[in-house]
Amino acid sequence: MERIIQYTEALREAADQEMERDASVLVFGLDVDDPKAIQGTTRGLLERYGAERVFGTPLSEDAMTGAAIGMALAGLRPVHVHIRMDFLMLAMNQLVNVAAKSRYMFGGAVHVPMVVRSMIGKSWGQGAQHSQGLYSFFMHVPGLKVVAPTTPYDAKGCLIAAIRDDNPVMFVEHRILHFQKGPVPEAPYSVPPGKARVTAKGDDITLVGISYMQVECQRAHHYLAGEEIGAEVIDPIWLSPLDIDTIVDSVRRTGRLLVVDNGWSTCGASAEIIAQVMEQLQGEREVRVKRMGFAPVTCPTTPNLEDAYYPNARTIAAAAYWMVRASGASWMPEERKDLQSIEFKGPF
Amino acid sequence: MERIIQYTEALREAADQEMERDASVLVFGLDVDDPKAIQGTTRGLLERYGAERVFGTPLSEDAMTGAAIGMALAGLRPVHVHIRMDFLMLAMNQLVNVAAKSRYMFGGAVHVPMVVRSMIGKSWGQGAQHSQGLYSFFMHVPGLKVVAPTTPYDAKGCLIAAIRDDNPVMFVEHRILHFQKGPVPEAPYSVPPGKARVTAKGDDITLVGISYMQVECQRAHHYLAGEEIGAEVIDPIWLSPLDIDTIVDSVRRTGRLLVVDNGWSTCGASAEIIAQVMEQLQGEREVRVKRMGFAPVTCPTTPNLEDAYYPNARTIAAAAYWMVRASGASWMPEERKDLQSIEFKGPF
Amino acid sequence: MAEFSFFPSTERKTAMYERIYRSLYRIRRVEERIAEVYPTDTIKSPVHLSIGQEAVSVGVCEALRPQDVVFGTYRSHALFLAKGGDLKAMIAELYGKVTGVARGKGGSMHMIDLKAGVMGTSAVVGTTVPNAVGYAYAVKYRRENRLVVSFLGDGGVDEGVFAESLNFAALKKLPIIFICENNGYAIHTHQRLRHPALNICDRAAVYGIPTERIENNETLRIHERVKSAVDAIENGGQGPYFFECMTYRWKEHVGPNEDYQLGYRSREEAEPWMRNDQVGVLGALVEESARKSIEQAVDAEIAEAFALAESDPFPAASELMADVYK
Amino acid sequence: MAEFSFFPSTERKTAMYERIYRSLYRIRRVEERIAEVYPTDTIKSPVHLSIGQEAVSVGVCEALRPQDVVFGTYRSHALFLAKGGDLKAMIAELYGKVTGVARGKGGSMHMIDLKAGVMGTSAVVGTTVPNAVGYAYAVKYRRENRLVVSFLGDGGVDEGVFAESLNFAALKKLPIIFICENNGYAIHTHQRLRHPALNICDRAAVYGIPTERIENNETLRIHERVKSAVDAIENGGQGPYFFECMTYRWKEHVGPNEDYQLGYRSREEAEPWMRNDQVGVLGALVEESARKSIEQAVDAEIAEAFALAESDPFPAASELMADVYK
Ligand SMILES: Cc1ncc(C[n+]2csc(CCOP(=O)(O)OP(=O)(O)O)c2C)c(N)n1
Ligand SMILES: Cc1ncc(C[n+]2csc(CCOP(=O)(O)OP(=O)(O)O)c2C)c(N)n1
Ligand SMILES: [Mg+2]
Ligand SMILES: [Mg+2]
Repeated sequence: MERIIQYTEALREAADQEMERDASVLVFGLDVDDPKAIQGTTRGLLERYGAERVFGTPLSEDAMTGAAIGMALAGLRPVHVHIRMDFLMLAMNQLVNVAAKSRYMFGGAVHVPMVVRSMIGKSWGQGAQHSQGLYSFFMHVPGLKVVAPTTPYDAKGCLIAAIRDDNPVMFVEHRILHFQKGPVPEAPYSVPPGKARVTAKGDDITLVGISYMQVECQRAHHYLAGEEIGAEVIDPIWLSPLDIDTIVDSVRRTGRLLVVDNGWSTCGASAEIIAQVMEQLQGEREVRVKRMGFAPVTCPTTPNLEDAYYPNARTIAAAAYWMVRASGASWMPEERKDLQSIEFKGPF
Repeated sequence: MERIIQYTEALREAADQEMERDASVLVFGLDVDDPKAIQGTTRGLLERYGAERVFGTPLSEDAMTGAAIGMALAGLRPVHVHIRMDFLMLAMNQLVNVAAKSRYMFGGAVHVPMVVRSMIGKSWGQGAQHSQGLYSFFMHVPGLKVVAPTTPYDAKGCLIAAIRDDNPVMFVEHRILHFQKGPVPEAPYSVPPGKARVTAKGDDITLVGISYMQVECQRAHHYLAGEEIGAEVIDPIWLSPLDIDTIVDSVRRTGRLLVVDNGWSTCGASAEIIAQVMEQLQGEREVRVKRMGFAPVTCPTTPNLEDAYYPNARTIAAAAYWMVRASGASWMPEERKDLQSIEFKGPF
Repeated sequence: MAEFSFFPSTERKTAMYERIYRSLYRIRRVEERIAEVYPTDTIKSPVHLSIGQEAVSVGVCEALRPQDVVFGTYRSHALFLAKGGDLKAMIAELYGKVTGVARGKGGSMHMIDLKAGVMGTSAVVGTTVPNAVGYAYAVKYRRENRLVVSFLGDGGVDEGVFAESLNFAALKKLPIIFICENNGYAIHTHQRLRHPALNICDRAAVYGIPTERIENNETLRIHERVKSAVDAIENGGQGPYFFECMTYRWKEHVGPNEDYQLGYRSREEAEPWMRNDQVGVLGALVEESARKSIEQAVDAEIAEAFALAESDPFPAASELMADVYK
Repeated sequence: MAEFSFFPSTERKTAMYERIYRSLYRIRRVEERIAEVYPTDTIKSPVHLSIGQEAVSVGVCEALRPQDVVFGTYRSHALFLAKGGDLKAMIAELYGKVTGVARGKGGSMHMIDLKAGVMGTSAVVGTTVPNAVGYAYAVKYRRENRLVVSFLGDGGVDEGVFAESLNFAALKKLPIIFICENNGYAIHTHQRLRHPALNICDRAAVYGIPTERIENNETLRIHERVKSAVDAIENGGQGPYFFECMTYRWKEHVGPNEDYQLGYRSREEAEPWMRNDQVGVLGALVEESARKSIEQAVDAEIAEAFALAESDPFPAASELMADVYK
């Protein structure tokens, strides 16, 4: 019988199992040891592994990232946690100029096995500075790996893979995915880079949904099925290195690619995926492409603008419909309550 | 008769004229007031406008960027200078989370007229941390503008436009372009966002060259002309907002697009340009696309690897040739000394 | 004791107590009302309440002049109101209405009111400190007769930008006063788990900045000490100044509830602060009938602000794309 | 005076002076040789010479044990050699050869030699300070009998990460010694134009860190004081310690030349430091014939290292793509 657990618990279990297995794994960051334990993802670790291995830190993102690198250089495997991805902007120097580069610029003499967990906020007015999905920055820089698991299964497997990886891994979570429930094996397992996941089959259009937008794409798949449009849905899971082949193979069949990102489009992951697919399929077949992502503005707090700021299943379905039918006719499905797959209740 | 001056002098003159015109313009940053005066680009400003308007700072990129924003909120027009773009990684929090967002997140109550000048290094082993062209980060974030002028003419006009702009402008310079010479009118003028420049005409392929790669693309144009291939060369000048129409119009004619960037390709400016062109021309005409940029590694210091790390006129010409001839035959021009357009002598 | 307490006329003192009481009471009542409304989910914005800490904002702002400006943190309802920010626009902002201070686009963490000199608050800790410093640079450059106050929490002290900002402010002798509201905690983590020594003032003093720690959350003492700094700068002296104001947050870090059950702190720790509740303390200094009429007026004003906010319109869809650039 | 200077036998003292002299002379000669070669443009790497500042690296490293590790800045030729880094691999790195410490991919600013405990240097100011702190955390966590030394310049002190790093190191009582090489300048900007007070030690002391400023660039004094800190940690004491070592850079900030003509500093300022040249001072403590043989051996070693570096191969083209990931 499959065990169903929540995304947060999957993360907790992954950390727990890796810490159990390997004394060089440490977890730290603001509030990892506090009563809320980062939505429960670090719950119990302090009690089990002690304050040297699990500790809260001062509000010093820059130095603590540098310290994580130093620990990694000494052979530890630090996991550094941030409750908002926006705060990584304080750590960019260490991430971009040191973590990403140390191995290469020292000619392979060292490596930096560290994991940086950070969360993307959404809903209840998180607003300008608590909602950004800035992972394309990390995709841009050689030497970093980037992963954004969307299911509890992948959350556990990717965190284990990230901890075991000998390189710096940016581990991207989405605050709403934390409420996601799903089957998760109890024994440790790893979901390493290399393989994107086809999460729904279809022949008419390929939807690539990144991070939380994967959920919205799966909902869109159902809306489209109602119109007899077969949408193949792909979850890249690892964004760097990116398994472009799975996407290319799908688009080779469907001829249509809609990338729905949980970030801005300009110079974003969606631009990259489209550019790579075009580079590979040009001359072979005609392809229609489209990007959806955050509106090209700062995230507003008021609910009606916030709704318009994000793609959602219905707007995704509408865009896909338009690409497939190419009729110029616009269509937008009615909201279906049965497609509300993640239950969560704010404010948070 | 045209006046020919160097890029650095064009920048100096622009700052000088704007400071003369408007007492709210300030120039500061590490070493702006030292004997080298940022390659001469701030020479004489201290003597002319005094230490309150032209000052060196402590090594505190984060706070000084925050201070620039504060000055801008108070109605000044600060120009903050960094001798390497890599150092902006220390200022990302203020740039991304504050400068870019203040206007929107305060509902239009304020605006942030500031200019951040930063330089991309190249040659003589600048290496991992002194060579990055990270402007795609700034293109990604709504609320920032980005400009990377390649000629002395545009350097002056864009700096004046940037200073007069009411928004934060990331002003990207390239250390080798500093040696570029060209015609520059003495009177103040502005090269505002909105119009890319076609720098060479051709019907077979469109080359978009960003920052220093614009120079290499122009050289490539000559190499290709020798093979009777007409390469249209476009300099976007402003990367955000980007004048995509000029590029699209050209590709509509040539059917081939090679974007040569002075940065990494993944989630870079080249991915963005290709994605936009595809979005616009799909269904209208077939287009062949290709990106060139930094090799997807950290910048090495040793000369032979450094050479291979960067695109250059010959490798650009070879790639364009391959796209146009589509014969599968490879060709690489012999080095031509007469195409060496910028004279400079390191080490620096 | 600073000069004003030696010479104030009884009338001036009475008026001041009434003003301060009104401000304290008003902030308290506004936030209590927010806490009441919050469970209805009509305020979709993370609220960081200042209940218990009002003394700092009120004491400081009473010492400021209208031309002075303040920069704050995401926990700035008290600062916003104490400095004279528009109550209606503030509540409308919490409700996400177009009549809000940020047209509904900023929420509780991004309060601003230029007319009142509230220059903006930020959700990223420490971020407004250098902004305030830069503003003060502009003030000094223009020889303006005003000053800047930068509010930050004890958590903000941990960030490197704090050190950088103080160094630069001291180097340039800027007209700025730093107010560290030390409520002991950053979220659930006590200062002693973040700092090797509890000596925030020393961290400022190394830059040559005059510093003072003010104990016990006492509105009048805060007012008096900050006033003396404001006067010193007004009279041609130089900044910066630094004050560490010891205070205490009664509610949870974010949200409307108490959180003593979480275990990171005890109600016993809170009790002395609650006994010294400044709303009560200042209320006792105001004559009964004056107090009543202040309270009535404030209650009515608040009721009206909430009612208006509820009925005000949301921004039009077209506002989504507005104000990215000027 | 620390204990060793009370009781050393004459032989131990002689051996130590010879070791220290050898190290100082060797570093000086290596950098002079670099300066000579530089105009030929065969070293395509920005070189930040330590000429004049060797005392700090040599004094500190003489106090360290082989298991101790150091982190440095782009100005780390002296540190690299003093800690026992491989001279041939260092010179090969400057020439961009595959035999270099970073296989020719790092250059002068990215020196590393894990065997010698040189953990890496960085071209971005302040950047290795928290790396060193994190390394020290690992050392403490593993109960290892070793310690970490973090070298930084007076410019590094300006960066916020300095404050953050010291705070954390002190909070966790880490086995780390910070060495601030204060040569008075960040590029061409004197400390007094960047700091309101010339009190770097006070900035460290606010975290409860024992601090000491060592004047006059004296190798033996630096050695003695750092040795006492190393001994204290070795004997079960706790870190961190902080030393500000006053020193002076004789050459330009980057490159092989002098720069007194630029006007940001005067040769008069430099002269006392030059008169107190530690190569001469220590040389005088070594018996003439011993000194000669040290010099000969070192000169030969350097000549060989440069000759090898010149003839060593460049990395193969395939190295471009190697070592991005492990
Ligand atoms: C740079 C940054 N890191 C972490 C956070 C998450 N966070 C929000 S509030 C807070 C605590 C701040 O404490 P303090 O400055 O004392 O302010 P208080 O909440 O006590 O008023 C933290 C860690 C943040 N907003 N910004
Ligand atoms: C973060 C950062 N800002 C600016 C620079 C440019 N820069 C290179 S060296 C230097 C001066 C550093 O001075 P100091 O720390 O005293 O070291 P020194 O050169 O005197 O050894 C500066 C500003 C840099 N490399 N990194
Ligand atoms: Mg606090
Ligand atoms: Mg120095």
